[in-house]
Amino acid sequence: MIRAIEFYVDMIFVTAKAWILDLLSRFLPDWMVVLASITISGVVILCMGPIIMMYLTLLERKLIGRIQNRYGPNRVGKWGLLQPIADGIKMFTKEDIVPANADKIVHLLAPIVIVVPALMVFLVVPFGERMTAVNLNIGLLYFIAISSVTVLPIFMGSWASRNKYSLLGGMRTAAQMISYEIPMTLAVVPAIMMSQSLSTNTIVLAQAGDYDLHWFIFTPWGIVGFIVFFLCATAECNRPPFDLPEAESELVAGFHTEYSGMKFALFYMAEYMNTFTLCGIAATLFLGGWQGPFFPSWLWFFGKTFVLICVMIWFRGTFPRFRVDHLMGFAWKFLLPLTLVNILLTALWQFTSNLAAWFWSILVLGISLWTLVKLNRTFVPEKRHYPLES
Amino acid sequence: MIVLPLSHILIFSLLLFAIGIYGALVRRNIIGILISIELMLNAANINLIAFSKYTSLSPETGQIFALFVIAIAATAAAVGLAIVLALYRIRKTVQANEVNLLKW
Amino acid sequence: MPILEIAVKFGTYAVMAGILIFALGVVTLRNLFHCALCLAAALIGTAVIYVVLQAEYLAAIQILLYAGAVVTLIIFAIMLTEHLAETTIRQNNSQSPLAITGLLGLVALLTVLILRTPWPVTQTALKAKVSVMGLGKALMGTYAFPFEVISIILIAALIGTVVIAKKDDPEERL
Amino acid sequence: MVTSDQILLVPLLPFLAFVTNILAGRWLKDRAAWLSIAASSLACVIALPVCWAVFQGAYFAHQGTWLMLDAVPLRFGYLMDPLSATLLFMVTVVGTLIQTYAAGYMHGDPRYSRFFAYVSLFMFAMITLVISDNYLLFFMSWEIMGLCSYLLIGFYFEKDSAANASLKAFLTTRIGDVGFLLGFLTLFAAIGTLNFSEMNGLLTEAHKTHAALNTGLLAVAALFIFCGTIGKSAQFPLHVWLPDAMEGPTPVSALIHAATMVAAGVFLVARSFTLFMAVPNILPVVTAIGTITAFMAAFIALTQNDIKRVLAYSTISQLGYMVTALGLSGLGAGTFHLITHAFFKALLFLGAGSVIHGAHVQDIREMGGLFRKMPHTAVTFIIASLALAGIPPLSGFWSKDEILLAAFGSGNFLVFGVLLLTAFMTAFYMFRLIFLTFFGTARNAGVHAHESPALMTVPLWCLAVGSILIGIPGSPLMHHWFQRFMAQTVHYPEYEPSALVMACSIVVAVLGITLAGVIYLEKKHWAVTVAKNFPSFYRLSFNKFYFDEFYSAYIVKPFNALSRILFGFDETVIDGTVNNTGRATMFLSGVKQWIDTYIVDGAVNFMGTLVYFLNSVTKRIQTGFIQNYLLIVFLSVLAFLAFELKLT
Repeated sequence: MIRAIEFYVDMIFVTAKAWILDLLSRFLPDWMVVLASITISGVVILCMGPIIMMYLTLLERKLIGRIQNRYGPNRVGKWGLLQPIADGIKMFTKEDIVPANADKIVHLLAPIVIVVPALMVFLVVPFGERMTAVNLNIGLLYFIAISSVTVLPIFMGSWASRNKYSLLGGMRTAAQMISYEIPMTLAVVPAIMMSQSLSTNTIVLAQAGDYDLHWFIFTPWGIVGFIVFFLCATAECNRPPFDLPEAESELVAGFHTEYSGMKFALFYMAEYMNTFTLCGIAATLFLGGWQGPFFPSWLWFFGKTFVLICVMIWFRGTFPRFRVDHLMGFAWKFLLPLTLVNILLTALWQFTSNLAAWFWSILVLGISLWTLVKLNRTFVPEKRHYPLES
Repeated sequence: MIVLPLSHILIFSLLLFAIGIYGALVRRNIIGILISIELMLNAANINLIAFSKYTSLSPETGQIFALFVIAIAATAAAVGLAIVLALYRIRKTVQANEVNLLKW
Repeated sequence: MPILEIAVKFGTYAVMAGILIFALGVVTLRNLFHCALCLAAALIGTAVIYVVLQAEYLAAIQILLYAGAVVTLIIFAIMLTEHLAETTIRQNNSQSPLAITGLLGLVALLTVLILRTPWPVTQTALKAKVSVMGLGKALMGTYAFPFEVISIILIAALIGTVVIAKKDDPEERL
Repeated sequence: MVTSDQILLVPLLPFLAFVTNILAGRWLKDRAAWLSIAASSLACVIALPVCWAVFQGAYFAHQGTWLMLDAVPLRFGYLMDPLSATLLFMVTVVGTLIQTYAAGYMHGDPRYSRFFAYVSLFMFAMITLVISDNYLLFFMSWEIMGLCSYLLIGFYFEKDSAANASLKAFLTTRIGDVGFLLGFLTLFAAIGTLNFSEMNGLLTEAHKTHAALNTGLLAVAALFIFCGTIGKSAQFPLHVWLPDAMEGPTPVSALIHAATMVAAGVFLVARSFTLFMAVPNILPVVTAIGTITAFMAAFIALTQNDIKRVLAYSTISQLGYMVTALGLSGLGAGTFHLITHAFFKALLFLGAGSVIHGAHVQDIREMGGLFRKMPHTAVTFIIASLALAGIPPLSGFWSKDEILLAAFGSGNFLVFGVLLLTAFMTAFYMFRLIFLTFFGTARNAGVHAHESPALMTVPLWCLAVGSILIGIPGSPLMHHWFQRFMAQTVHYPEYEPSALVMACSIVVAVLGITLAGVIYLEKKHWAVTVAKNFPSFYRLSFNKFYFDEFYSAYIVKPFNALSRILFGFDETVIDGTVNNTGRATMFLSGVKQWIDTYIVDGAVNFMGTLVYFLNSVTKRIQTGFIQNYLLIVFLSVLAFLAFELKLT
């Protein structure tokens, strides 16, 4: 009985959509029905995206406040719930300044181009049991491809605003995004190897099992993969501690210094949507997506991503900012080798028996971590001596 | 689901290829030339995929070839741009017509 | 569903036209940055064409590699070589008339060729579905050797570019 | 004890003397004579025991290969059989004596060492000739002797007559030598070997088994070989050089033109006696030539006034005797006469030499009454003349008797008659000579003549003793030992000695001597009357049968004419063509030079400029703009495509 209720609640959205489609199919031609289903899921995503983004900003400001031992915004609406709407209105009313000899078209295009991939990624995220928008069989690859395109608008933004700070910020962001994209992609490979397929849905199904002990995170390579993926995710969406490019103290606002008003809001929205999708994907890959004992699948998915987002916000509150060369060194000299070792581990895991696998993988993991840390310590360039100090 | 006749795609890639050649022949900036070369390679890729889709017996070959072409194009672009950077650092120019020492 | 097919057909034609326009943009625009962006747009357009030709995997690869990596590389190069506020100078040089005539000749020649030759379009090929699994197997099986060679070439290019583009400050010389 | 290489020393010693004299002549000066005398005497000392051994019946033959005519070995070596032993004995003894005499005679001569060098070279040649065992070595030594005779005759080369005489001697002997060369080559063709012993073996065996020998070829060979003898031993046609050879110093005449060299011709015939026996119809020719020479020479000698010329003609006549003896197949007689004649003829010449040395004049009409002034010379001279004339106890008689016996025995009485007449003439002119020089009144020359020193008279006496004793071995006293000794190698017919022949020869000799004495001692005017009423004979005899004139008129003059014609031809035709070709090439080179400069160089330069022009045209393609190249590539590809697709 409970199972039936569960199933019913679980499928609530799917059934809703199916009901609407039946309704429409009565008096619309079939191809129109197909179009209708596409538009329905499209509209749902397009609304859900900004709403999530708005409430993420609120959540972040609330949590940061709490970390810094103060309340977050609570003036606007009950517990500050209406704060995002207030920000939105503010963004709309702000005057949209365009620098004098800036490149008008590119300046205008940059925010638009950055939002589109952010939204396109939702296509692949598996919200619930049968609630992924399009069940592409190359889902994960699609996700990686789209996230790699995000570098382009940043370039456009920094170049079009024609000022040195934004250019420098743009270059740094681009460098950081590229160098963290590789470890992220490689971190994903173990999950793909184990689940034998690229589509997110099958990956989540591969993690199903009794008492949810088959999540990938509970395997040695899973933990390492998850940590690396999570770190790269935070770097990917320029959230602290990897948010050097638009760090206020040094580069004013990085590549979107010249933006104000709605364009700045778009940049902001793209960033937060990225965080949401990345956390969602992290959850699907390693935390078993919508797998959960009791609650409906979509609830489990949103809960897990919500937890990961809180961790990210927690990062913001605690960690100091990375220096540029440490940032790059960390990606190339620590994360990349680690992911390679991780892939080796999963292969090892695949072909050895359970207990021996645990032992071997821990051993290899320990050794590689130890060597990598040792190596990195030697390569770190020594402190620079400025002549005045002598 | 395939609706397009093969010849249309071939003509499209031919046009794209012609535009690429035009760019390579005409652009004054070396990076412009490199970009147009990328365009030409892309046109070739389209052809590969189209043929593998429409005619070839083992469908994968075309795609794998395209994959390799993309890889090679990437390496070519990388090395080309490295050379352009080196050239820029030495000669402070990337205009093709200013780089003309290698003549009689 | 004929309507959908018609829609897709028109969609692809529209995308093709868009790509051609962007390509023209790449070739003729004065501002090099705009050209790079048009290139990116053109590449993404071709990715869409790949999707239409049921080569999704390749479309993703195209976007990932081409639009993501190569265009970024080009933009990096542009940033490093272009002066920020430089007035853009006329882009094409003296060869354009000759080049255009040659091109028109080429296009005419090849279009006639394309239209005249009976391409061996086989229904089986049209039906065949290319799955990522199949691609993976082919890549690892029959094309294993090229796969290895490509990796070597990539590494060589990697090292090559680093060596060429590295600023050779004296005291650090090997 | 005799060893084989001892014999090799015999020719080697004179050769060493020759070499030292030639090389160190200027330094040696007088001592050169003693060196060559020592060499020849030492050779004589070595040779005598060998000869003695051969006399006892020993026989030495040794051969060494000299060179390989493509796998056919050419062997040289020496052969010591009775014939060569006797000759060796005669040559060494007479040679040594004459050299000792020459030391005295040539005293004070500026080219003293060179004379002795030539003499010892001659000795070396003669000895090798004598002991050689094949025709080739024989011919080589024969040639060296010809050379020595030329050098020695022309010793006083300042005198034109000496130079001409030496040249004449050399040329005439050369003609004979050519004949001899052709002879032994045809012989080689006929029987395939040049070796004497092999030849003897072959011919005698063929003779015995009457095998078919191509006698025609052998006859030709024999005839040619006899030409060599005619040339060398001054026989009938080629005798003209010997009288003129008297220009040389007297010891030379004695050694070469009396004893040894002229005897070589006869020795040659003796050596190839088996060949002549194998071809009997050649022998009459030989005898004819011999008798003619003998008679003619004697006849000329009658009227000669120069002492050396008389002796020269007597030598020719005696050689004629030897040749006739061999012609009558009397090997023993011929060689025996050769040995005896060598001794007393050498003595005669040396005597004449000391007369000239003393009286410093050669014409016998100016001499006279020298007997008292030069007793030794006179006595030895008289002994030699007696021997020559053929008075019994002396050697001359025995050897001449043998020849006459051979003639008488073999039955051709004409030859016997002529020989007897010649013997008479010989006796006559010899004693005419004696009486004119030694007896009678001293015409102007005799005034301050003086006896030669001991160095010259001692050899005279040795030779005198020799000429007396040498006759004995061949005489009945020793039972014709010499003839039997000779018969060991080659068999030839023997004739029992007949008293008649001996009687005739004695009568003839005595008649001659008395006639000479009568004419030249008491009745001087007889000579003049005889000359007057036999004018043609006298002129003939005095002018030497006009041979010289005949030769110069009919041989030398046409020869010169012919050479002048040839010279003319050579001048015009050959030189002409040479000059013309020269001029032609000059012209051609001019043309070539023109071609070379304008056409060849022109072409090359043209090519150079052409390339430069093309270069300047194609140079423009390389503009340095990379896009130009790309355009070129593209257009060419397009062109190829268009051409390839042929979509017209």
